[in-house]
Amino acid sequence: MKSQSYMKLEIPSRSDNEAFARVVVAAFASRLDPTLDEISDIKTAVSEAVTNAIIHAYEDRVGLITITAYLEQNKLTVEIKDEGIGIEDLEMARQPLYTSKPELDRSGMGFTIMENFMDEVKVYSAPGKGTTVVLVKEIRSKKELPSS
Amino acid sequence: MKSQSYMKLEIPSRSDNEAFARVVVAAFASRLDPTLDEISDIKTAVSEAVTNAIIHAYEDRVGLITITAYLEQNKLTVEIKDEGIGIEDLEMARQPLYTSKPELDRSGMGFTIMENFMDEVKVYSAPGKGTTVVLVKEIRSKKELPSS
Amino acid sequence: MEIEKLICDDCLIMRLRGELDHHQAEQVRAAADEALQDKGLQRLILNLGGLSFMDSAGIGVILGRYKQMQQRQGQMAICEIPRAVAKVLEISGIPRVIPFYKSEIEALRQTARGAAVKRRARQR
Amino acid sequence: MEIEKLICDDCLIMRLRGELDHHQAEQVRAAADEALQDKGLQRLILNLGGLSFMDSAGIGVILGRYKQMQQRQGQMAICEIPRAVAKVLEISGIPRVIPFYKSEIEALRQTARGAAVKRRARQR
Ligand SMILES: Nc1ncnc2c1ncn2[C@@H]1O[C@H](COP(=O)(O)OP(=O)(O)O)[C@@H](O)[C@H]1O
Ligand SMILES: Nc1ncnc2c1ncn2[C@@H]1O[C@H](COP(=O)(O)OP(=O)(O)O)[C@@H](O)[C@H]1O
Repeated sequence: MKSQSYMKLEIPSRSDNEAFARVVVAAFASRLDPTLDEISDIKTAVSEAVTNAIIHAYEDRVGLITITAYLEQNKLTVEIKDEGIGIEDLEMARQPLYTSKPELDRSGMGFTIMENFMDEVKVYSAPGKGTTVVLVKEIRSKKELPSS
Repeated sequence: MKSQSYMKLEIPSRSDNEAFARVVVAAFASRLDPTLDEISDIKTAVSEAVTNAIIHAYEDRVGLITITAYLEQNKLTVEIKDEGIGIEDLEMARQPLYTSKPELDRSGMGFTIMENFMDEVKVYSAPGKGTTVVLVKEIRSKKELPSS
Repeated sequence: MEIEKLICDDCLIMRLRGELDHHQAEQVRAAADEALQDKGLQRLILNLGGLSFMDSAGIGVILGRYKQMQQRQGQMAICEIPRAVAKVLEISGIPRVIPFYKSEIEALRQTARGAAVKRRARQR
Repeated sequence: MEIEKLICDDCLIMRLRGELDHHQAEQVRAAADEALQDKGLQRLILNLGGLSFMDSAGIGVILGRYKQMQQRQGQMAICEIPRAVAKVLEISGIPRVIPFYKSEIEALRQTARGAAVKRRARQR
């Protein structure tokens, strides 16, 4: 076990799991006593990565998505892993507005939102093998906020 | 994948995971649109099984608890698995008021509550290897309730 | 879990708020132990009105406190039972040993009467 | 996701309630497509006041509807933006192409004015 505060969740890549995945990660993160804005940021970033696994990684089939989260002091790390098609050109994929599926009303803003809402975003991908997105955020626990 | 609506959660056997585990299962079950009473029953039964893994299966060490849940039509199945000390005498363990830890203010009512709150409770255990508790409940979806 | 303690004459009132599971049970036990160091306390009322969840760990805590009060020949009562908690209490058999009341006031009044009866019994 | 549709003169108002993600986006798109079959509708106002969550799927839906309205040389506006949604909208760049208003009434009034300007421009 990586850490004492740790969880691993496996779900099929169905779109009705988008809401479930973000609720689980938010419930897990809640033990750091985050603010509502921090919870909202985390939910949004997780939703982006999980949605990408559903629509890009597995396209028309249903595959497995593995979400691992752990806490170290006040730092939350969330890993979203798929075993789907992978990403050929990571640099292009991460560019704002780039999308390989404009026909689906995708905006190409997923990675940009992850980067804006989390402190760190790492993407590991191997074409044909799958993609892992690692999201990191420091939680400024409410208890630690200045009481001003 | 056993079923389209499926999830697997792994957590360490720490007592602050009791609340997390029941929230996750409740969130998963919510797609069947259960009543508040049904959600409360499910949370309570899951809490009993997870607590048992924490205090009985692993006693003073921290081990892994695996929770699997799936839906088939309106039937929810939740499996809570540990790799702890196991149960020698299952019949005795399931008796109301029996507890091996009376010194901890345990009431011996865990299995009795699981049986009362769920439609079916199966327990598989091998001493030294671990225990799996299977909880089954049919959800009378609110949509299906008579409007009387 | 939030625990509010009030003392009224010889009665300790504990108001519990939140989810009472095994993880939180220790806190309730510790809070009761601390307050009950005052041996003059002869009555314990648990107000469960703020609980949104309780499992068998709650039964254990309640029965543990009941034994403590019995040892000092005191009394115990429970009040303001929320719907989410009622079913667990019922299955536990607790209603057969500890009286339930709707309100704190009623629990206070009824246990005071019980205390008077006990005192008179002892004086005879 | 709940979608309420209102039509007021040549304006379609859609009030969205719930969480707007990829799973729910399809519903919004379908509801808009259905209503916009009426080619007389020249204005679309999205009221986001009921949203508790929105991710980039919401951006996709909004920009998709914006293109639809542009094709018919109509107008689009957004109103009642909740805090949880504001940050996503800001990053998206949408504020640079679609006007935001505090209330539905204001959005109606301002787009009506815009429509009048467009009509006059066409008449010249
Ligand atoms: N898990 C993934 N597997 C395969 N391709 C991905 C994955 N995540 C992202 N991509 C690729 O990166 C592109 C950009 O992603 P993103 O910024 O989230 O925008 P969008 O999802 O709107 O297309 C996607 O269009 C897709 O081609
Ligand atoms: N996962 C488990 N691993 C090992 N022993 C268990 C497990 N679950 C239950 N038991 C045994 O069964 C007994 C009865 O369990 P239960 O009815 O839940 O009551 P309690 O938890 O209050 O003791 C426990 O005291 C313990 O000895």
